[in-house]
Amino acid sequence: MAGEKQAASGPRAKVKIVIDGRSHEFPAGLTILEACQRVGIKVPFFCWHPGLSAPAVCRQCLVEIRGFPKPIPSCYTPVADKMEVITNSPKVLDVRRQMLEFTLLNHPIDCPICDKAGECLLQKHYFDWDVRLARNDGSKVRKAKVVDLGRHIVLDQERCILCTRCIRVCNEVARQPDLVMAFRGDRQLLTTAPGQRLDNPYSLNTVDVCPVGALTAKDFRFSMRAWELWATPSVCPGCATGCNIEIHAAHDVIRRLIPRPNPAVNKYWMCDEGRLTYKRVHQDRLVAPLVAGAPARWAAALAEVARLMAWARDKSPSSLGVVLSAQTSNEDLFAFSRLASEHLRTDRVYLAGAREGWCDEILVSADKNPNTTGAKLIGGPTVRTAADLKQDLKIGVLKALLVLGEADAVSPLDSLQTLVVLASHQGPLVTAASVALPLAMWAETDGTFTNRQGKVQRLHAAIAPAGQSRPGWEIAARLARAMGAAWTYANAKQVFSEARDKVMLMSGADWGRPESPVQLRFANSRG
Amino acid sequence: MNDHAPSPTSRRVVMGFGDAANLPEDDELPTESMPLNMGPSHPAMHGTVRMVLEVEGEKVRTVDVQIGFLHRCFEKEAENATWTQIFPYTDRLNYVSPMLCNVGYALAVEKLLDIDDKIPERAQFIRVIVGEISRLTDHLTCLAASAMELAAFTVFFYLMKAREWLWELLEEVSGARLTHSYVRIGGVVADLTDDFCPKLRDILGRCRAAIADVDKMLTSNRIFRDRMDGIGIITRDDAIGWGLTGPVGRSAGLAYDVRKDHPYLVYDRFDFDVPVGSVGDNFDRYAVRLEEMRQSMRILEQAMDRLPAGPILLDDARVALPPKREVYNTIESMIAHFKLIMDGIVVPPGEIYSFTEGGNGELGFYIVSDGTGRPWKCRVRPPCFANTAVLNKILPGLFIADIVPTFGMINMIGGECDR
Amino acid sequence: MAKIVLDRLAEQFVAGEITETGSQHGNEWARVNPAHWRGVAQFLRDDPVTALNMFIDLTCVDRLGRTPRFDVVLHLYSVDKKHRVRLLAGLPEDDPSVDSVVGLWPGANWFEREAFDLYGVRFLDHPDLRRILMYPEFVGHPLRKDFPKEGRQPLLRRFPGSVDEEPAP
Amino acid sequence: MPFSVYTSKLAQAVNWARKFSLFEYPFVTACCGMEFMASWAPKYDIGRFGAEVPRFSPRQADLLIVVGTITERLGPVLRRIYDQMCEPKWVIAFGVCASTGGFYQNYSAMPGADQVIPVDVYIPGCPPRPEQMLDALLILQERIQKGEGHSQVVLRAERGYVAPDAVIRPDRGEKGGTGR
Repeated sequence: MAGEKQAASGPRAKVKIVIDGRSHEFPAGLTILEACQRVGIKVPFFCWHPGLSAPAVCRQCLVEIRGFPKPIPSCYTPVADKMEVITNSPKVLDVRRQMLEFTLLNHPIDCPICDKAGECLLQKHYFDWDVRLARNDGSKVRKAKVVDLGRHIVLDQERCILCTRCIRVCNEVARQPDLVMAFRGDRQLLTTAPGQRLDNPYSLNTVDVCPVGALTAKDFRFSMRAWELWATPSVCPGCATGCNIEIHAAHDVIRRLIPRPNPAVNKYWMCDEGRLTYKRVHQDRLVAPLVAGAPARWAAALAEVARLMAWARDKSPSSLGVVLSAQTSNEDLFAFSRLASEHLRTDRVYLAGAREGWCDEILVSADKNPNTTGAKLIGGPTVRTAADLKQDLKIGVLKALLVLGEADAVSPLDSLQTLVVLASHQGPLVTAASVALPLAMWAETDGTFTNRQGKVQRLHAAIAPAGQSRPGWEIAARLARAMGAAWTYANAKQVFSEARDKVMLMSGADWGRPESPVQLRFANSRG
Repeated sequence: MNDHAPSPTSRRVVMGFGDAANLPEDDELPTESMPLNMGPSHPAMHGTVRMVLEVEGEKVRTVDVQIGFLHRCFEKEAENATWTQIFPYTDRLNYVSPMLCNVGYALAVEKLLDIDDKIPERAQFIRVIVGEISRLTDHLTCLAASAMELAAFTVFFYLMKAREWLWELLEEVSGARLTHSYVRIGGVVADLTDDFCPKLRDILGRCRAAIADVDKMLTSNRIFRDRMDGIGIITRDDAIGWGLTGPVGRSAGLAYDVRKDHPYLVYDRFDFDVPVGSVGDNFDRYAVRLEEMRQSMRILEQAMDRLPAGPILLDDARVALPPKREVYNTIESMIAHFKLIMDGIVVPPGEIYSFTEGGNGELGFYIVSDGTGRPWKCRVRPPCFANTAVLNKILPGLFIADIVPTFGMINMIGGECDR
Repeated sequence: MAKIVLDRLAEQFVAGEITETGSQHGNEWARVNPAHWRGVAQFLRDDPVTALNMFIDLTCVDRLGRTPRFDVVLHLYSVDKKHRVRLLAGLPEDDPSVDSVVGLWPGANWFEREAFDLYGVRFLDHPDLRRILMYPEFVGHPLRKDFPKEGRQPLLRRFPGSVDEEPAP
Repeated sequence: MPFSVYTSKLAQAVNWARKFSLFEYPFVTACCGMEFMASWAPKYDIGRFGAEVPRFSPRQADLLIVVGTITERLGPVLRRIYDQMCEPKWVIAFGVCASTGGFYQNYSAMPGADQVIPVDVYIPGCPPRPEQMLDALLILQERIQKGEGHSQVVLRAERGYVAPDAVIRPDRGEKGGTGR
């Protein structure tokens, strides 16, 4: 994308330029805007986006260059040797103000009802660069307010400031030219290309890049004021790509997922499918332990599981199996594989997960499990596949089964005498299980996923576990204690560090610092 | 929990029979010490505080004053609110003199914003006026409550009446009787009413009368003096070592008044005296408060005489809200209003310890800003936290009955002490 | 304000007891090596030039994300010279502890107890370092940045009946 | 049924007597106390409604007025005081803090006194004006006359009718946690 193209172009020569009286050195091909950002000089912009090409249509990033008659857009102009840039001269500031005033001229007074309010670039720039009162109160140009663009998107043409970011997202990220500009002047407006709808699998990225509230997500709009949300860094559980995301939640309800920039994994984007994975966190959850289908106290349920497992183990370890799920975090997997080898003393450890799905060469991968790589590493070479599991169940060598997470590979069940399930959701397995324990989901626990590139990425608990559900590693630890072991895991970090020491290829992994979740209104008024 | 104290009995142990001459010199019978628990809900203690006493007969041997029953997490709440949203919390710190807390906090933030010298003069005068009124109500309440606890109910009624007048005046200005939230960063939220000054003068006259009555009723009242004189003595060195300020510190001979020693707002333009005690006992604390009320009235009258005209709020779009008409009709002001309310005033990174003379002494705000719309830390240095701590030193050796007036004169305010 | 105190500190302590000094918004502050916390405070109190004899405030700041994580903050005032100073000492995240100054100013007692209660900073040889604002049963130090704002720990089952939830192990 | 008629009439008479002879125990913790004082003081003289005599021992009081923020640390104290009062007893929550916690939603403030004791009348306001205190008193008296007070209902459920003599209930101490 844009960033790389420029980086690739030209030799890696260094150029010396002067910005606001200070001289700096930058690699050639860098734009003035990027150069300013590197040295921490603030230059406002609407249309520029680090992941997209720069059309220089908003004129907010104008800077003065010694020797040039007019201010020029810094987002478009590459640095050149001996260039002398002034970003804060009265002239520049005044021109920017005029452009901003021009942008605001026809902007509706929508902040109180606008979904973007609070994370709006227009608000931010006006407040940072120009807090003067309005100079005109003429009537504004009216345009269409609720335009249904596609499956996920609604457009408000009045709010649009014509920055064309969304158009470039469709062209450059989704590679489907769905959106276009129509007409001219103050009648110019954003619309879909004739006969098109904005239905590409990356359409929701247009909402993120939209600097104002023109493009809003049907899923999120009017559900929550943006500044009330609490942001927690996490990883998308949708597929093996492991896009870095931010969970936006309030009062223990997730409202939306947005991509977190990570050039190595997902750049600035994620797919619509991944964005909606959060819905499952709040749908038909298993909220309390079930013993023979009846709700039970944790202690009782764990004692029952321990009894069943011990009985099965002592009867015939070879008929006792443990099913790991590629949907769960490394910590849960490690704790359970340890439980299986040390206390259940079985070598029948299977790895199951969700079915394969569609994929593309942009972000979506066919493997719909977020942690297959991690599960394979932790399970080791001896771990058996879902196919083996089906086979063993069919021929009936398995009498007792401990299942971590849901896996539709676990069937047929008729040969089983004991089935213990750790599940986050209601389902056939739970109904069939002799004991079912509620399992906390990815958004509710600290932990790590290992994505398809082998990157170990950190999950942070964004909301409290539903009902009485607990993280898998914790259940494993309590189970082991109930079976007479002396496990002392107090938090996921301990499990992680032990796993890092024991499991090869995880040694490079890092847990990261503790950080307090931040409410968007105080995230330094970003937007 | 033992929730009522033994009724104060006479100090001399009277033998019902036998020859009084054969009584031991020591006027107490030898007794073994007994643990006694006063509070947290005790009639003679305004505010919830708990004292675990070890008494020998009526004498206090050791005391452990336990506070924290009204810990409302001022700091945690402040760290999660915009700079402006914190004013209501400051109201409820020292809820007997909310205006003083408002002003103290506003000054601290203004110093961080480097606008403390740009505040309109009228706003500064108004802050002094409402502040001093609050000081009046503070001392009135303190004396009224303490007198009531010493069974002087008339005094309570007289002083409450005076406080009513002042509160009704403040209500006209701010809209609230008690929790005003009247001060804003950059000035005050509303101007004084047109007939404010005449009303205040009238009220001050009546307050003077009420205070004079109380003075007559208490100052030369034998019972009152017996329970105040020479009880709970604090020396000047104690005051310095324990960080005692305000009436308590001054009554101990420490002539430290922020308004005089480090004048803020426009206090340096007024002529007033700082009363200082000579003994440092309960009576001095009572007398100092009485005199301070008179001095506050002097300040008020001078302030009213010199009250200048002009704006009451700083004209800075990044601090003060734009006019409502603009907000409703133009996108520019709508945005400005929106950012100020939702993201809060953006205060540059820095640290400040700003201190003013609160009702109970040096009210300090130690604020750490990380450059966002809310404080990283907003510590309040509560004067009566230090003042209450000294009880641990002065109570032992007193009688149980002395705890009541001593505690009353220390004037622990739960909201400020426990925050 | 004249920089009397900072100058005096500079000429008195040359062996790295004072790591950093500055003045902002008319506040003079000095960052003290925690090992010399009590020593520096005592000097400031007793030295006739500084004569910072009055205890004003002691608290703590949790600068989560910075190392050392905690700062103990002491404010002193000179009754005669009418000047002030702010002393800070950085304490590490694991086992933040520093010498108590109760021996110098009896008033510091409750302030140090509060800092211990709300931030978990231990003050060595403090007469009785107990919780002061929170109750003894309370777990954790609520003013730390990673403590949830609504992390309630009720002493009493709610009325009527009670929420029958199991505590997390 | 003559008996029930007799008892109901008697109960009405007793309730009438009760509502005009309330002995209040003010559990004053915070800011609201200032306004509460004002409701005693001249101008808003609460004595006009037969509730001017504060009893500073819960054992002598039948109206508990929770004035101000209740912290988790105070919860057991409050419950103990309520348990010490003789039945029938009534509770007024004075101010939003006592009703819901108000804008103190944090680790220490309890979200309302009704978390630990039953409340009959809630007074909004931060703090409420003295007039509201008087209003609440009238509302409470109405409820007392109708026998709708929480403890009255409980008693009726236990005894079938409200006995004219106060009924001591079995101590609910075991529910009272540490009872500190």
